[in-house]
Amino acid sequence: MLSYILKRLLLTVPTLSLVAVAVFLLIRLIPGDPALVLLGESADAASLAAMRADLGLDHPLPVQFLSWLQHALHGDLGRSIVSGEPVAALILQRFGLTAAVVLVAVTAATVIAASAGLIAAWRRNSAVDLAVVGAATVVLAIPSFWLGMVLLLLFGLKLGWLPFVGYIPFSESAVQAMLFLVMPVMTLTITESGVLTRMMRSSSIDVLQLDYVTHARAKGLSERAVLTRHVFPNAFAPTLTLVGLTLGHLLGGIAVIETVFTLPGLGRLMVDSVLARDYPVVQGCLLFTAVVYVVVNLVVDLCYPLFDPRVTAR
Amino acid sequence: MIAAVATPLLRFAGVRIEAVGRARAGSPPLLDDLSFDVAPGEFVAVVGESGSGKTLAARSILNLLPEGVRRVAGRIELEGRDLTQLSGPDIRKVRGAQIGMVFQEPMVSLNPAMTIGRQLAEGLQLHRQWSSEEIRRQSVTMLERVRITNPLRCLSAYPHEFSGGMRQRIMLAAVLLLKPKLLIADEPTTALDTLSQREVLELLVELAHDDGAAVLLITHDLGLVARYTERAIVLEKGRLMEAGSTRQILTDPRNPYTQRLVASLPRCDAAGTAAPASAPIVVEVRNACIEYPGRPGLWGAGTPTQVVHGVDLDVRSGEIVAIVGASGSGKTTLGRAILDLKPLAAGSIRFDGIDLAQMTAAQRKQFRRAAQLVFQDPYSSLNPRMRVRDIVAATLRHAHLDAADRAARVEAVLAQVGLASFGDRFPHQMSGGQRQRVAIARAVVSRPRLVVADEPVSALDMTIQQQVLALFRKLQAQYGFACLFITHDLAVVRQIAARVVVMSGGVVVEEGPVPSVFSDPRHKYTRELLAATPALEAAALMG
Amino acid sequence: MARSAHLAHVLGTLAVSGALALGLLAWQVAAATGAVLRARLKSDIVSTNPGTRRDENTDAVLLHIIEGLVASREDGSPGPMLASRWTVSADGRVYTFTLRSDVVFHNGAPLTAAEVIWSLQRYLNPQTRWRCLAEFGDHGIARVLSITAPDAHTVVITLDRAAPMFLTTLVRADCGGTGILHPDSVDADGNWRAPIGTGPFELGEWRHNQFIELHRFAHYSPLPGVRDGNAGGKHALVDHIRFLIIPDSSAARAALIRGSLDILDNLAASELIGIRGRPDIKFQQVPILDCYALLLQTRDPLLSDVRLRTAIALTIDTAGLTKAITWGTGTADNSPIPVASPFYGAAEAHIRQPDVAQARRLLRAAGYRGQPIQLVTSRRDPEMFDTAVVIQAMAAQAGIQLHIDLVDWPAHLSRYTVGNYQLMVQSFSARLDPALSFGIFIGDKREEPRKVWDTPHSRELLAQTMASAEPAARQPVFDALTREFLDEVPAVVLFNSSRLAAVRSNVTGYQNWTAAQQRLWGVGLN
Amino acid sequence: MMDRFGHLGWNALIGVPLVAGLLVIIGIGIIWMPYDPIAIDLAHPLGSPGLYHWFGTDEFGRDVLSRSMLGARISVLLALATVAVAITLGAVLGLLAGYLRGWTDRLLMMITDAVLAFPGILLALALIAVLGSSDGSIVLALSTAYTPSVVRVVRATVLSIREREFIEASRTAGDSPFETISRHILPNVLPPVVVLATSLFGWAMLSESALSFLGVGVPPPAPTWGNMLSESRPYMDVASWLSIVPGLCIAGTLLGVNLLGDALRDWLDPRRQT
Repeated sequence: MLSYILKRLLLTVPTLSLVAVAVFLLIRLIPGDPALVLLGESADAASLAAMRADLGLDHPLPVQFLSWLQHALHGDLGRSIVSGEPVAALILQRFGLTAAVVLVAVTAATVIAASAGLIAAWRRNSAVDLAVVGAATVVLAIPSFWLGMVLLLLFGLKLGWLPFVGYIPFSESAVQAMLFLVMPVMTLTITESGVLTRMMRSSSIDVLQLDYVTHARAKGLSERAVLTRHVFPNAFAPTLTLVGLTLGHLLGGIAVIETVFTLPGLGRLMVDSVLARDYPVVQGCLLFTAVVYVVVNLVVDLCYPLFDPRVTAR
Repeated sequence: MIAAVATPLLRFAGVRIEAVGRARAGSPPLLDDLSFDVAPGEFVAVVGESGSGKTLAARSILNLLPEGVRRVAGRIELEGRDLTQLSGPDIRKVRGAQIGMVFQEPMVSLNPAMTIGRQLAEGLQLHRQWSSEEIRRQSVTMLERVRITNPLRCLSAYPHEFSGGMRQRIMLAAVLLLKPKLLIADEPTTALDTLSQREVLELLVELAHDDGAAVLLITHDLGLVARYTERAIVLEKGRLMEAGSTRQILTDPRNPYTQRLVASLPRCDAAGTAAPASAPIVVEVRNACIEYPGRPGLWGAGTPTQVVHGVDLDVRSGEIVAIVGASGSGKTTLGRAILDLKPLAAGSIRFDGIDLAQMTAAQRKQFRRAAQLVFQDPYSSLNPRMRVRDIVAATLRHAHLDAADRAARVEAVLAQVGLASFGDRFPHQMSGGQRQRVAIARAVVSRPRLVVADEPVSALDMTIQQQVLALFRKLQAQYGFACLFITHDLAVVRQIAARVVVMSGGVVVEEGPVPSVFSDPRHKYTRELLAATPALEAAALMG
Repeated sequence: MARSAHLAHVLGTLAVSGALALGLLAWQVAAATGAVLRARLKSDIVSTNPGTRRDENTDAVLLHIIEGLVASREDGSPGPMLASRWTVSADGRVYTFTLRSDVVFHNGAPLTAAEVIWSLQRYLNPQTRWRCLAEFGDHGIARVLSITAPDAHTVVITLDRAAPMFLTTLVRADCGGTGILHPDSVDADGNWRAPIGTGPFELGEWRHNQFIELHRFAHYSPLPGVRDGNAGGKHALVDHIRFLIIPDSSAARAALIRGSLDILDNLAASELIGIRGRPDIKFQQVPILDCYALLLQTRDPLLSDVRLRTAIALTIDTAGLTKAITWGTGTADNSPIPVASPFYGAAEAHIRQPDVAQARRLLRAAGYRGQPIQLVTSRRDPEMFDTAVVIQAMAAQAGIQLHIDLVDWPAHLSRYTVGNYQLMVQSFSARLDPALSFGIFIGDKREEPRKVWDTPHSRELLAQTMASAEPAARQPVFDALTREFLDEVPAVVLFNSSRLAAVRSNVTGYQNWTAAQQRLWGVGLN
Repeated sequence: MMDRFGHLGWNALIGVPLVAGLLVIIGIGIIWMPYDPIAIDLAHPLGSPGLYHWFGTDEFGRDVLSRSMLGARISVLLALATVAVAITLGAVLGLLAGYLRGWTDRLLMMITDAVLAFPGILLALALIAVLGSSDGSIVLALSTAYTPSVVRVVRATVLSIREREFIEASRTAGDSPFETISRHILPNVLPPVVVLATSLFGWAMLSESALSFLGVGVPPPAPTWGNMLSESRPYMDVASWLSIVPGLCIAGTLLGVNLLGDALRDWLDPRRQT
């Protein structure tokens, strides 16, 4: 098992280094640089040059990259040009929030999808099936940010039940923060449950037609026992991979939902830092997301045998 | 006093099953007015080809019909009690406790995500209030009865760790643990090779006799009916054709369909056409050794595994040579090597005197037309996106024929295989037998000198198998190509080949003309194979 | 372990990790208690180091904490702050400030000449990267020769030449008001720690991208009299101030409506609609000294022809555009001098009337055949983006094909600084003195590519306005510059926006200001 | 209640009219629109839906209905262009990776993993910022973000088909690798790719709207449903129709396209046609 994990991690090194180089070059190709953003429109050439020297932007690109990489390997991702905060701390703090929203939402979506998908497959072509498939298809068609806006309009502005302004961190008051996260989590849960339900339904339909399900019934087991003990574990395996892929991407920042609900999450941080040309933060964030994506996929692969023992760790 | 007629264990009375749903309303019933009895402890076979409704009949007993199919009339009585009127919970009490069922596909008959121990225990926990220790002990003894080595380890193992034969035996154990009065076996061994087929069936019969359980064997293989059952019920397209004792059905079938079914059993005297000694040798295999590259590790290729070593073989034109052996004996790999689709590790293969390894590009192009392959799986060997006419014409693409010639050739060969009007159809619009004819047409249209047929009929029903083999012999007689016929079924060898080569573990263990090898097999393995082929025994029974 | 137990275990860990992540964030101290005045910032402050790494928000917040020797009055003129009075030598080179004796730093230390000298030396030290250092360099208004302290309460600054703009520069907000700091504001080896000033409020907790808290400085001794710009009497009427960072305008507006925000300053015009006319919200509007303009690159082959430039200017209905873009809160202004400036006279008040027919004639004369012209804009604020959309539509009426090139703010800035555009919408922050307003446009393009009006005569006139401090002498020169600006159309100034503020009814004493800067001293909650 | 055909029917029953409606709207939009979608009318901003303006007017007094019709054309064309680029590029790379295996496969997979590790929207954001936001750069940016998923699907399909016996049959018939690919592999790769194209269309349309949200969508004054939706945000509480109309248009189109995709998948998949 350990050799398998090592091999997988070794395989990710080329991918991650490719990401690191690509990010480094891409952000520098974008017109406008951080010195300009800091000094604003009344900056004269001299102070601009001084600021660039101060930020170390005047060294040749390879030198800048190597120094950044060298620091990164020691866990020091440098400091944000805009706010001067250490990038690593900034990312972790913002990632905490995004992770909270994403983990809760994806867990909820998975639970909804697993049960709805299974029942729809069990009662195939019945009213329940039509309702579940219909709902999933409609949810797939609704843009997540529009759903967010509608929820904000309804619960935030019109009814005023939920706060949606000035994110109050947990330290302030857990209740307020929790209330604040309700709508983003609800939006994400609804949008993610669509695709997961369809996947779970189709894999459940395939499993229901296999002999061991009829065999289980032939043993005299109740439908509930057949569904939970025999159908669910085998049908859930492919859905789990999809959950892994979704987690990998969403943890990379749900920028648009964070924009709608003004959540200071990782996605928002990345967008703001690209728009402010805050090079260290952008590089730190994108590398962090790539690592998260890789790790999440590895974790999902490792717990795949839980559901499908045939796939033992090679 | 007339001995009270013992109430039958199982009684079908006028059972009718129909498909549900808008699209197929009004289509003929899947099972119409089926009535028969099974006495306690009796072994009854329900025989029929695919689509005859035999599986539906079996599944309707425990009301396990697939979605979209419903029993619309008739009664099914177990010891006089009508199962069709039972409510959900009541029928569940019958399932497993009084009637057990064994299925066809070993790969999916056990839940891959659950240990064998738990699957065995599940039925017991439901119907017997035994302690887990008691259940464990009973499971171990039953696993020993079905000859599973190291039953303790087996309890905590997963299904994928066992071979097809072992899994069927485990399933048998799971069902028989509950001592059911009736055991329904729905084609339990169709997916197994000849040797494990015999083991499983022998075990099933022995254990059922010990427990006094009746067995309802659902099969399409008359050989099994002959060897293992006392009475047989013949079904065709959902209707009862004939019922009676196995001997009467085999020796004196009254119904025309049954007669056709029995005729499809191989005759002992049938023999393949032997080629005259003077016929030219098309394929000459000398000391052929073939290896599979090992799994590529992170650093360089792994250690290769020997699959075929030191095989000598000659095939003359106009002759059919059969290569027979269990799966993994290397027969398919040898066939591929002869068609230059697999490189040789050592030794040589010469085609019309030219060594395959030294062929020039022109010779290779010519060789490609002169040597053709017919595959086993009719569903996988035809491109689903092409029409039949184009599939057959594909082999002529490189022949220097103009379009009209080519089209005429294709139409002619299609007519020969009995598919004259099928040119425009797609593969998925045809049955298994028809597809295999297309595959054969594709192989012979370029008038090859050699045809390698890799298990061409093993996926087909008996009667269809008969027709395809007859077609093969007719085409060979007409075109005179040399034919290498790879199969695991000695009954087929009996009907098609003149010479037979028996392979086991990548080595030729015995070789010779079919009549002599069949009458006094010299090698132990050949003897086992012959003994394990029921169809031959039935033929003997019929004299 | 049975498989389904295993499965429950996995699903359990997923849910627990979700809850854990929520818990993960609870790690900081509780918030302030007592009366809290909540105001809004559009974006987080950049640093707490006055006059160095800064933007408009940062200056406004820091001016609650630090005070300079002098401070800008309501009309922009320098008034006494830490210095009760000052004298200027006859040749205008030597400034002698007398310090007030009743001033105490936030750490309790009394204000003496030593701290003033330390602060000024630090600003002049290039390491500090003081934004206004260039003003005292070669191209600046003057060089500082010496700063001495004859006694504990007097500071003498000697310049190398007379500089009428010296005090106006000291009070500039973007120079941090040249705020006097206690040496403890930096650590042993000179790295910045926190601002220890003399202002009415002290710095509390700064939670990045969430809020900045200020607490009332108990020992603050305010100047007598009423509030006058950044000078005059500054009284802290609340215990705490919390600047909430809410980038999103509709979220900020909704917060004000629901009462979780007291003051919504720097309101975008488009945000007005939901608030205007609500009983519980008072509304303030004051024109400020900024300006929005359409820049025309005179070096572009097409736009080098003044007829084409004039034609474009003639298609713009300045009044209509201003009303639409600022929802009636901005004031149309075609001259670089803002309407609220004392130098805004008759010449400046001339508004160019749109004349599409004349524009078409000029286009034909200039030989314009519908070639597409790039108009660069960005979404730095809604006004900048909307202005481009309206100009594009108006130009289309005369057959001028404008293609909007929307880029993000840094790219917009970068193309402005190197002059890489045909047309560009740009906004310029408040300049207190008209000379600085004209300075935006006038300059030699070879040296400073961001300048727009590159003619020797305009540079000569600009130098004249900088020569004397007498308004009567400067007015005619400004009028001449305005007339020439309107004729040569190097740019089309469009409007000055207003500082809009919406204040809840229970807030007293909040007063908007032309310098476009939030002042929360003298503001109370009842 | 509904058997196999019924289910297929539902998808087509709702999908086809929705997509047809969309095409009709685009068709009409080419010939006639109630108002000039770009002309501004500063006198009546934020007019609510009424007799003259069925869907009301936006902050510049422009007619929302006309802008939706023009927006339909631009959004759909943009999404189609993205799908076309991503499918062709993805199919070629997928075929190479799936058929050639060995180093090409490993290299291509490494690159696809690298691109997939990027959050899609941010990759697009960065690319557009570099290339400047024009229609071309948006299509290029979005197709770069989506090509990896096409490569993966095509590669997986090729790998499964490669094992099928009719491929070996084609080799024994003497076809060259090129002939094997073009005559046997490509026709079988098409169905899954066609189905993927429909979901890709939906993602592309959603991404364009997301980009407009982050401020880098299609440049003004040309309307797309995406930038209409993001620009309606400040006026959400006072002029809600500005958000509802584009949102419904996007949702309706995606629903139609997804349902059509499902119907196509059922129709193309031989296994389901028994």
